[in-house]
Amino acid sequence: MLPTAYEFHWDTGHIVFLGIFYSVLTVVMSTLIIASLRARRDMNKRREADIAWHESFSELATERRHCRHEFDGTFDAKVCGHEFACGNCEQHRALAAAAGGDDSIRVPPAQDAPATSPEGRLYHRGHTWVEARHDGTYDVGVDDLLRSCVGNPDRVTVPGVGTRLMAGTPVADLQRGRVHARVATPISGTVVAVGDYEGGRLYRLRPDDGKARLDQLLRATEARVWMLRELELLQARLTLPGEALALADGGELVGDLMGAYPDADWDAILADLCLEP
Amino acid sequence: MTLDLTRRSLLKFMGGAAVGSMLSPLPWKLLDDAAIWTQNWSWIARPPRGPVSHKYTTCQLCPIGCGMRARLIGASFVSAWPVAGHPAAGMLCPLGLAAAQMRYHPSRVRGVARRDRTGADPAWRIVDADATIGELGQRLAACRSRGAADSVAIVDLRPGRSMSRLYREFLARQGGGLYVTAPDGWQASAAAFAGLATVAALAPAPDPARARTVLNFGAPLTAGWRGHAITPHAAGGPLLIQVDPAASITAARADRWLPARPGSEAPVALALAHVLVFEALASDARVNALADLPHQNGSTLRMALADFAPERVAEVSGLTPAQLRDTARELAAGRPALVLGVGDAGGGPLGAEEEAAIWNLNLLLGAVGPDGALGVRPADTALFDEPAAPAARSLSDIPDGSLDVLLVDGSFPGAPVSAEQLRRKLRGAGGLLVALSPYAGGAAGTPADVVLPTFAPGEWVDDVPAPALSARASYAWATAVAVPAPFALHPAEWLARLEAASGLVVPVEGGKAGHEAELKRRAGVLQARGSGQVFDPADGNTTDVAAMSDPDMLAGALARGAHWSDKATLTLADRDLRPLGTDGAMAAHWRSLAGGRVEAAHTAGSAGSLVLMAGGGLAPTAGAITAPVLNKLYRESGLQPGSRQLAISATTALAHGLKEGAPALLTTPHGRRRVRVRFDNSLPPDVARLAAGPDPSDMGDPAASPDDRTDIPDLCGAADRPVWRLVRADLQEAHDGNA
Amino acid sequence: MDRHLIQRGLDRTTLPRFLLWLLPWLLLAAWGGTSATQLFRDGLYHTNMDNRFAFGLWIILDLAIIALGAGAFFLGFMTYLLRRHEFKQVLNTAVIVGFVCYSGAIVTLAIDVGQPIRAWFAFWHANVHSMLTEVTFCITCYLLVLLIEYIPIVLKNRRLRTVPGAAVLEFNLHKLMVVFAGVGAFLSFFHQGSLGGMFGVLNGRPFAYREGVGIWPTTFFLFIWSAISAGPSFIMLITMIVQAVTRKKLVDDFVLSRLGRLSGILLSTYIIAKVADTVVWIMVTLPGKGFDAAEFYRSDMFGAWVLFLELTVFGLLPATILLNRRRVEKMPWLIAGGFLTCFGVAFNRFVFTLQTLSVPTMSFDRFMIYWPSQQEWGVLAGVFAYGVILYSLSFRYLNLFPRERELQTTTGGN
Amino acid sequence: METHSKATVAYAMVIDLDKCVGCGTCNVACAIENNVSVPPSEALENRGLTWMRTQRVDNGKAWPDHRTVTVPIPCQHCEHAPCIHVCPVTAVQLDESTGIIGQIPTRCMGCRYCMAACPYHARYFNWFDPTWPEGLQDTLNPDVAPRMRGVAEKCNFCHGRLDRARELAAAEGRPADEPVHYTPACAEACPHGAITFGNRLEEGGPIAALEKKPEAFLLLEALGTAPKVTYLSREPWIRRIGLSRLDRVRGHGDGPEGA
Repeated sequence: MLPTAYEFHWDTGHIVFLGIFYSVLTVVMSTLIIASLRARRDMNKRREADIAWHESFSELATERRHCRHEFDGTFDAKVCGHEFACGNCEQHRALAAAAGGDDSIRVPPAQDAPATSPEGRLYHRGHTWVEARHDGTYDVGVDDLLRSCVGNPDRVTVPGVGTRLMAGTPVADLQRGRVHARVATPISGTVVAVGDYEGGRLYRLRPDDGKARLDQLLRATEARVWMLRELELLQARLTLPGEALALADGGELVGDLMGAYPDADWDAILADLCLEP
Repeated sequence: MTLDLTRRSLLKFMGGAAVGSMLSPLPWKLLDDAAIWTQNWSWIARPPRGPVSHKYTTCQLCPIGCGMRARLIGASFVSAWPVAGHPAAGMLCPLGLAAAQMRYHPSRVRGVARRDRTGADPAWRIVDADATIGELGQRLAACRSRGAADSVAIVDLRPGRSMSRLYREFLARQGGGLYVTAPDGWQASAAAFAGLATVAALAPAPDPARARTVLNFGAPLTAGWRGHAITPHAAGGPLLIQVDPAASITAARADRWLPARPGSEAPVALALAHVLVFEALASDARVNALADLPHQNGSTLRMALADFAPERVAEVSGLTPAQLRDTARELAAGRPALVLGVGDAGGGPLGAEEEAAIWNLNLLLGAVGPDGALGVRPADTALFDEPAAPAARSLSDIPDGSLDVLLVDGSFPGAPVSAEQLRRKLRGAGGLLVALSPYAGGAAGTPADVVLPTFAPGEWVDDVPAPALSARASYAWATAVAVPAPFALHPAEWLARLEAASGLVVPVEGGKAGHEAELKRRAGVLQARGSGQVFDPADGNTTDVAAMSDPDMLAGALARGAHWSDKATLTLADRDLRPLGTDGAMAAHWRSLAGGRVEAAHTAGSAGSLVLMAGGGLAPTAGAITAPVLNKLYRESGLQPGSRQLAISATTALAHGLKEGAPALLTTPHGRRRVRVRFDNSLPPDVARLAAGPDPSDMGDPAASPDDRTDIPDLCGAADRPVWRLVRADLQEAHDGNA
Repeated sequence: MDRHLIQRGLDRTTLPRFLLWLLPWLLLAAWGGTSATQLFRDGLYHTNMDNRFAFGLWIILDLAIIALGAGAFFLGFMTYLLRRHEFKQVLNTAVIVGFVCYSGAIVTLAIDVGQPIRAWFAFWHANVHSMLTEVTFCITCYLLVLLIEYIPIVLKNRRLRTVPGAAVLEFNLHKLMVVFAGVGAFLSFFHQGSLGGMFGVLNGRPFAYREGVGIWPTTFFLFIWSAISAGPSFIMLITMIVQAVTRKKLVDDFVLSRLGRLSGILLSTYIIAKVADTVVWIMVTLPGKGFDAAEFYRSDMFGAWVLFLELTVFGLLPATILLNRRRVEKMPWLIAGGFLTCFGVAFNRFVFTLQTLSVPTMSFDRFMIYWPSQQEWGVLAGVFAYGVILYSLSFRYLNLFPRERELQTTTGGN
Repeated sequence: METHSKATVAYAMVIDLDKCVGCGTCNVACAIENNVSVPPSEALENRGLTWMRTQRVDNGKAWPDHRTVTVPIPCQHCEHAPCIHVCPVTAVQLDESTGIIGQIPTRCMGCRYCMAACPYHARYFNWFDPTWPEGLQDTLNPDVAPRMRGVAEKCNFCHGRLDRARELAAAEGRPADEPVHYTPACAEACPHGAITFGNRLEEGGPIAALEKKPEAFLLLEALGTAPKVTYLSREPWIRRIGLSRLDRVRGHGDGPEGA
């Protein structure tokens, strides 16, 4: 195998055969090394959340990958091709421009006052919402659908103050029984305060570069349609053969769906809701 | 600059070193060496080391006594090789080639071994030598004191040696014990010759080299391991006519093949004699006169032969009358002609009547005469003036159940006796069979109750007398080429210890010294005789004995492996000759043969669909101990059949519903044996053959059942009748019980 | 109990039931382990191989599973290099089946050689003229490639993927998978060929010897061709078996049909080549070596039916079934065609290994037959069980079928 | 190893089947010379180690037309040996200077590919741990290394004897490239002088003369392996055993044996 081996001859056979062998080994090993180096580079660039989201998105069911512009009626059916990074989507930018506004207009006008109105919230597809505050910080909370599903969690884990969060990364954990809802943060930033789950808020963030990226979040109008669709999906998951629909009107949510439907596959339902594959 | 040795950098260094050293040949070479080293486990044998040297000796594993060059590494006797140009035979057979292994045969006993054959545990165990010798001595003394010396016997499987004299003298001092020999086919044939000549103490010395035509009855002359190889006429030798039931290699090589039925040797020989006598082909008057020489009762050979017209014999022999007549004429025309008996060496001896008919044929062909190929030579006993008392007896002369102590000489690993034959002679449960043998097996060890461990071949000096039917008198020593095993003793020493234990005074020149003295005496006899020549294997030169002035010179040469042989054979005068078998039982037997009961003569009173022939193996005889490496010929290559492989033609086997390799049960009037079918189309229909020769292993063949005959001779009734070469047998399918 | 290791949304049985399922396979694996221990400790006399039957059950097993494992490289090649993305649905299965086949073959080979401790001499003292050297190098390298291809599948395990680095590594490996698919195709091409070449070069064994095309005998190409014909079928069958055992729909039916048809197309071309090769062998090669093909088909064990079976029942028949567009859409036909194809390639390897050794070369040789010993069967069972266990574990804890969840929800989600 | 540009030595063997009687002496001599171990009793015909094996061959006819010949078969030391190029670990080598095909047991990994390749079945595998009965290792030949289990072995024309002969030649001061004469164990031991061994490239040597005889034939000559072991027989049917089975059957117009 090596020229140092006993009885090795530099003949054509050895040169061709071992040449090919070492080339193959070189290709395999260098590809492996390249992959590892790239992985290391991605880690250094803190791209693991992006990559994780990229991987997760490809595994989401089609019905969870609909374009937000289905919700405003622009399209009848369209699957998002940009992993919900609407800022990267030319179509969205064109549509947004045509609608005559950008995301910044959604910052609440009143100084100091918390933007309590749901109208002011932006929604993440992982069933969280974001509320901008006048001081440049943002409150993040879990939306009603997810809350009604989980009901009264046994345990809520929220990142502590000072934790740096990356958008799309699961950061909070709502545990009930043996089921976890791993809630992803809709925007990146550093936790400046920890909220109170009962009050609907999980934590308060300050974006690292001063301004949060909000273009991928749904506006309240879109969110309403989206929420109805999510509700329908949930209803479909919860409807067992021979049982009546529990959420007939779609408006009033029973406070504790997990309690009401203990036999459903809540592990999968919550993962679906939290956009976890 | 600071040297900052962190754990990380240390790990880096180690990793780098590991990778770097992988690129050097060091780890690979280490692995390479390790792989080889791990294969050299302690249980892989290590050859001995030391300077290479050679010693010459004589093979003592069969009666031929071939010359042997022993290769020694240091003091280790590692292998044996033939000596080119040696007068006995310039070759070695597989037995001889493997002689070096005989010392380490797994069945070698490492002390006085004893077993209780009838007890629950018949395994051999090493016992106290002195106590055993004491017990045996008391038995001998008891026999002597009650005047029953004939309840003590020694079986000498190779008579004519120095040890033979010691055995006889021992028996004589015990008050007349029995000295027993067990002739094999060759010796039996030679013994049958005795009646032919009126002069005693002469042995037949057929010399094929002097013959133009050789008629051979069954012996594998061109195929055997024995030295009697004859080259057929086509290859420059005499015209060879083979009488053989099987299309054997010798039959195929021979110039003529007479496929006579098994057991028809005597009628065929008599028919040939008939043609010679009645067609007056025996050219000269003196031979004609022999045919009409009247016996005491007035009967003549011509009268005895009258019944054996070829037309009648054709029926029993399966040969055509024309074949028989042509053969007789060919023999008559091809003088000097020689007729050899013996038969298949792997089986038992031919019967006395066959041998007589065959010797008569020689007589009629003028073979015994100045121009013939059949000379005579002095018998070994006569040559060395061996004491005549006690007389040599045949085993069948000893009444069953008559012996208290039976000593069996086991220096010859194989013998034409069966275990049952020997044990039958013992007095009930009280008799003891004592083997003077290196092995707890073989002809002596297998039937024994006690084994007194003796030297193995190559560890002591034994003498090798001329083989039966050899053309010349000869003598050589099997010299000691190996270091004797510490646990073994010279057979003469055992004799001396027995003698002392039996309350006799051992002569001064007793034991080993007595044996040595006898060996020297024999060298002296030959030197004093002054005839013959000595072949020195070291240089291949031949020296006339007449040129040796001193008996010590001859003894010294013999000790170096030299071989003495007489120059010429003797011839008998016509007046000393008379034809055999014209009277009494023999003539009656012949007449019965003429009646067409060829096979019945050998298989009296039994029925069976097959004729079973014992033989076909190449070895000396049944029960022989052979070196482990002989397995190459038996188990590992299937060249030689084992004793559980029944050779039978495909047609006959299939007629019995048996396929190749099928397990079968063979039943004779004397016992049963589980065998495996082995197709051998060289055999005629309805004839099967079982090798009586050595069987180094059971070759994975069917397991012995309790009623299984382990000895082929026993299966053929050797314990009941002198001739056991043929027997009627039945064959049926057996079911593998041990699948 | 192990729910947190199982992909969410995938319906997997309970752990006790899963362990119960594994139990018989573990017992078989234990039989294999015991046999292997005996063989390593005492040597190969526990087998029924002998000097004539130098190769036995294990070589047949090796050749057959390597041929059947060809689906891994071939589907990788189809997916990544020819961009036939429908095969992505079964690619994970193909990789794992390939990994099982190749690692099983290497383990069996390690038991098969008389001196396993020197197995690495095949690299160290490589004789580059030996087909077996080529095989050894290629399957070892390819096993490495398969391992690398296996890693991303493992890293996507529910638990492992939460480790940030794992997902990143998986992502980057996956991006370069085309390279591995290419290298794998290259290596597989050579060792599948060399396995055939192993027999084709035996110039002392006319039954196996074939004329050369370039530096390789025709068996080199025939083995590649038959392996890639059977590979897709095998993956198809495995998928069907998994679907049947788990009573789940895991892939779209059209994928299975396409796999079947792919096999059919390749098999039909292979059969043409094989027939041509056989004709040349009978008419040219054998007479040149002083032999007649009829001699090889005379024993009780190997009659002319062997050739007939190989060319028609295992060749023409599955080819016609699988070539037909309508038939491949009907499961019974598809199963029959796929099974015949796979069995055919195994039979081909069986014939090349066993009949080559069984038929006489010298005029006085006998036909011989061989039946494996309990230990040989044990190793076979062990390898089989190892495959089932590894696949079962992978199926339970890894997401092998990307479409599984969707197909489950559309078909009622059971 | 030294290699000569133009070989002057090619050792070869001629076996006269008309002289062979199947006594097996060559087989035993070979085993003794080369320290070939005796496998335990469970080893039958096909598990044995018989570098020189004597095969009984018959003419396929029934008695009395039945004829048998015994054919000693050592490694044929083919010029185009099928076993060399198949060995993955270079454990089979052709010694260019002697024409001897050598087997290196310490390198062999026991894959048995060479055994599958050999049409003469002249290669043997150590299925068992080679063992000798107690003490018997004292009779081993120091010129030949005993093997270990799990490796192939075969006849090497008594390479140990060749080495001894070379040592002797060197001690006698003869030049290293001068061909040495030696006799393998089988040839020395054959009681009937059926085996002739020597250098076939020697002008006027016995081998060259014997190989040219009309009685000479090779085993499976048509395979193109070019064996260096030649057989002799005056019998036409024996000469046909070297052909493939079918040719042989055609040769005497008979049905195949046992068919």
